[in-house]
Amino acid sequence: MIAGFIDGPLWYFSLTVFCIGVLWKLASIIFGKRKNDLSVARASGIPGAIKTVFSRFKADKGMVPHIRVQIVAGYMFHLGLFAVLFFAAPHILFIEENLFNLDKIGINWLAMPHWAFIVASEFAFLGLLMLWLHRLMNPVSRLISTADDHIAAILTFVVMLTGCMALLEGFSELRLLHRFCVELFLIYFPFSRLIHAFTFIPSRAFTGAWFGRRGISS
Amino acid sequence: MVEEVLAHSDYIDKYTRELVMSERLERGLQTLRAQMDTKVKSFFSSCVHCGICAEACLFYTETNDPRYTPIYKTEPMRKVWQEEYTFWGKFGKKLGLTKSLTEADLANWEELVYDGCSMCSRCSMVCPVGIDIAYIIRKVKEALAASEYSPEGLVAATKRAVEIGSPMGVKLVALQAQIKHVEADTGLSIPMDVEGADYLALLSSMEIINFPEYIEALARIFKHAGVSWTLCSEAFEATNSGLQIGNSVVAAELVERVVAGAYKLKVKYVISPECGHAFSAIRWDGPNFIGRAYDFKVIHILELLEELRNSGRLKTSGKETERLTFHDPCQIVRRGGVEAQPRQLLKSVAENFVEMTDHGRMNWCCGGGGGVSANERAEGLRLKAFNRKKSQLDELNVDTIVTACANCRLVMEEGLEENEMDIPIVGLTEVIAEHLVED
Amino acid sequence: MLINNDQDFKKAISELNITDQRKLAAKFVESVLYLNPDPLIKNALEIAGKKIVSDSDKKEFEAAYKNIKSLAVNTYTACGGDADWPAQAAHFIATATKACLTPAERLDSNKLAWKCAMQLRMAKNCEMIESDNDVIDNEAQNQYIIINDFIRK
Amino acid sequence: MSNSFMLKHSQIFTRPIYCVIYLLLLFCLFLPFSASASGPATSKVNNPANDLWMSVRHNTESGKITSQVKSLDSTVLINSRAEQWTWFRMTLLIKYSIVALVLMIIVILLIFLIRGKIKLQNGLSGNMVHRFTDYERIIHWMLAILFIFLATTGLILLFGRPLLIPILGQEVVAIMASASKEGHNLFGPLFFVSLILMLFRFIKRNIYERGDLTWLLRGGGMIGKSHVTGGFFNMGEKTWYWMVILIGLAISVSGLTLVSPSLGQGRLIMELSHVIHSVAAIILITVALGHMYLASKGTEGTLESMKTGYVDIKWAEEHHDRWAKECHENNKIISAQDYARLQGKNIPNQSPDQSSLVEERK
Repeated sequence: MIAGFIDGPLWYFSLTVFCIGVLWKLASIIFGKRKNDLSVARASGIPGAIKTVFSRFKADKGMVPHIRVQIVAGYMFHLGLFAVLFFAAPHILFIEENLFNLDKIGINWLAMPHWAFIVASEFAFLGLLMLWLHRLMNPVSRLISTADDHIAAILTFVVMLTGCMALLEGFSELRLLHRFCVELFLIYFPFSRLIHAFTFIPSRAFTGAWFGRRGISS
Repeated sequence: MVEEVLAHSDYIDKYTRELVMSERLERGLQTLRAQMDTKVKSFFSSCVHCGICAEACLFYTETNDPRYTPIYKTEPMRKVWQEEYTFWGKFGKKLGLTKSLTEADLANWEELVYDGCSMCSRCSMVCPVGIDIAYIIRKVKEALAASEYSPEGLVAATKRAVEIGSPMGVKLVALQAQIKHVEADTGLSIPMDVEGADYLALLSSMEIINFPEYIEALARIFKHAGVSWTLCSEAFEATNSGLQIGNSVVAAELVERVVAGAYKLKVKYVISPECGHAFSAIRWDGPNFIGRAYDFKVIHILELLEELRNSGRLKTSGKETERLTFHDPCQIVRRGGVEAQPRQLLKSVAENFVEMTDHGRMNWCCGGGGGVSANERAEGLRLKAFNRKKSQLDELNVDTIVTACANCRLVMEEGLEENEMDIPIVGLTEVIAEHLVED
Repeated sequence: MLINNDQDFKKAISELNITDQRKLAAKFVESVLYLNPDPLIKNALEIAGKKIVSDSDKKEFEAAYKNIKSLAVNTYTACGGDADWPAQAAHFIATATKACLTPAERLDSNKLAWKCAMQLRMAKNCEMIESDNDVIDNEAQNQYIIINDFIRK
Repeated sequence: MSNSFMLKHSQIFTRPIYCVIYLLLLFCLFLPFSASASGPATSKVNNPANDLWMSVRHNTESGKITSQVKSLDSTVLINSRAEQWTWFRMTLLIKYSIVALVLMIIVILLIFLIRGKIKLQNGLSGNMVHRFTDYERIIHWMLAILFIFLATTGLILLFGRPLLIPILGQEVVAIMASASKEGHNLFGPLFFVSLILMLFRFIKRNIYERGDLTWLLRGGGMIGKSHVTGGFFNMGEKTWYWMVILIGLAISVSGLTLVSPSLGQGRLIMELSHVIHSVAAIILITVALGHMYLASKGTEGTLESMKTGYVDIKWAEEHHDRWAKECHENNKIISAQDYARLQGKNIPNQSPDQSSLVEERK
């Protein structure tokens, strides 16, 4: 009964909340009101915007010694999670079954080998743990962190943890637990810190454009 | 003791809970709401509170006080955003869980925003999710100013700027006197209110009072290059206290004066002086303050000089032999986009020019920008923040520092004095003037 | 020939050795000393005149330079501060005095008398601004006279 | 991991029986040939079944037994050691683990009741010294979190059968076991990584030196009220550090051997690894309980060092006098107010004084 609910209604509900939430957020940012700059631009803002969307993946050289933990842990977590999320065999299988047939729409989506999957998740776990501890240990991030930051971190951790606990795929209960956490995650996503996974693009673009039209590379 | 400290802040909270709906708070809130544009929303929803911006801020690196973390300075606005523009915020407010913005917050953030931020916007350069933090802090300033939580120094300066026309109370007669002096020394005539000149030169009070050499340098360079220029008796002040204190109305008024002057004299260009924030104010923010585009171009003196040099109208001879470096004024390089010109100019007259480790768009502020130097209360903090510049200079051990902002210049001289360092600081325009080919 | 313009003035100064430049600069300052009664200035000027022979002289000189330097820096009108012209005049006197104590090893010491003279002219100027009278009593002329009979000796 | 081994093992118990029958048939088939091959038959007649059984049981003469499965230990038809191992795993280990853990808890309770919270003789001053950087604290807590997670899952696997099944029932425990096993396997390597990080970060300060012994004799200040001497780390902390590192490494290596059965190690290695893994783990868990108590509730002002990275100078003087002396000499002590500022609890509208707060910048 509960299983049916988690696999059925709740899944579709959470998926809808997630999709609509994210789209709504992005739309409201992109089409929302903002003054246009009346000063004479040195250059068009668009190249600057595009440049900055990518340039901020790399930290400034002078900064690196002071933010090593954030950089290393940050990349470990995000890359690890990304790999696990999109290239783990079970996940691809799940997409095939529940969302759309990839071969039909002509996508040749390869799952990564099991060992790679394990390594990726190890990275993700280590990174997330480090980032969260840094949040607690570093006076700066401790001061500026809000409940949301911690909830988001813990929720993500739980999702990953239940996922790896269900690895054996021997018990449907474990799969259901994992799926249930994912659903909570999806529902929480658009209303929380987690949305940064999408909004970082417009944010970088805005700033990049602002600096770009003044002829400054950011 | 720590407990006492905590007790103190608790006390402040309690004390303010009674006057939460006070007039000042209301004005602050309204100003914050009014400025809540989609950029700000995007920025706040992107911020993951990683704290990286702290490492880019000299007020944090030199004090290690987490409260000086750039993004933390935007807290008043974040609170309003959280409470009125996010699902959980609204939800929590219904249940009375969220801690709303209090007047105590405004009172406490005055020190953080006016004393602990020079608007250098280095933080905006390093944010991994690309938040333009300075952009938000500027808005918070607006709210603090509206709710009258601004340092006296700046308030007084702003008053003078509106009433006398100069934040430092420089009247026209003073300028005229300086001009007479320069004319007597150089034998050149300094054009005043010349209709139809190409360029209208603006000055900052600092230059009129402390560094009249700048005026002389202008006169000699423009004579040499045959530039048709003029000063305007009704609009000679370039600085904009409205921008520094965060009052767009005043800022607009001050810009209007320049626009009127430029219109009256029918000039094609307005020259922003070396002063840093004056350039942002007149070049970039001006049109947005007054809500319309200019019918003239604004150019920074360094841009003009480099143009003249490239077009061969500005010829220099001889080179400085001493080891010298260039301090980028934040508002000119990072928020103004004038990065290459000063370097090319300097190289043309100096053979031993060295860069600091972080320079150009990633330079470190002198600590006195954004009105910090006009705010006596902030002096202790400002001198502490100067340690950043000090360590940069210690690495280089240069004979001379060249810069292009009277304020940076003065702030650094004080900083050097405090640290018993003896390095002369000169303005780039003067250096160029000293090397003009005599004809 | 008599010096009556800045080109010659500058040239003449550059031909002097540093000790003479100090002496000259000190004379320049003395002529407008009334603009800054601070005893530090007087003391500095005396030291500027002296020849440095012993270590104690050297120490004395450095101390004087240090004091005058901090005096000069601390009397600046801060950005956004209200302009007080008499104070500003006093400030320029201080910077002028600082100039004439510029240590020999400093590269810009070869034109210290010129720097000093410039500062003094600004000081006079501030006085003029305060008094609001239009007749400009030109310090330059005054300085030409001083340098002329300085060279004559 | 021990569980994964259990699964393999249960199969091993069943398989040999078929092998034996199969081989017996083979034996009968090839009998005539072998007879002829043996040439003129010797008068001495012995029962060949003996040899066979000997070989099957102990596999003494290698090559005597062949198997079509060409892999390690594939000719081991009956692993007699396994019975000893099972006995160790199901009886000894469980029994003594419980004893050890319960004993430790009792000891802690006793210390708590008799000695109570070990207070600082002259109380807290509020003036602090910096002890651990952010990174050091991150490593510590990472190791701690992983350890607790691994300990819990490990104990679930160990005590599942005798303790949990009676309470929660087979199904639930089966799920828990499966989950624990997967979690345990995945987090194991992370523990190893953070152990290495800890090894390198703290080793310098944990070399034993003169004066450490006296500390030991004083029972780390628990015996008597007199003061005990110590450097940055005192004897107790150093010993704990080396226990964590050495036992931790033993656990990690044996654990990694167990999660990767196809590295060419035979049953013997696997069994040994399991024994080492479980015994070492139980020891570390037991001692860790003590550490947790002493470092938090046990002694006044200790937890602070792993929370904010700062400790009260009075605390330093009492537990690490030699280090405290250094702090005094290099005036590393910061006022309560500066400390509050470093924690972002500044008194509003007060610009910082000129004291060196930049001390601990990494």
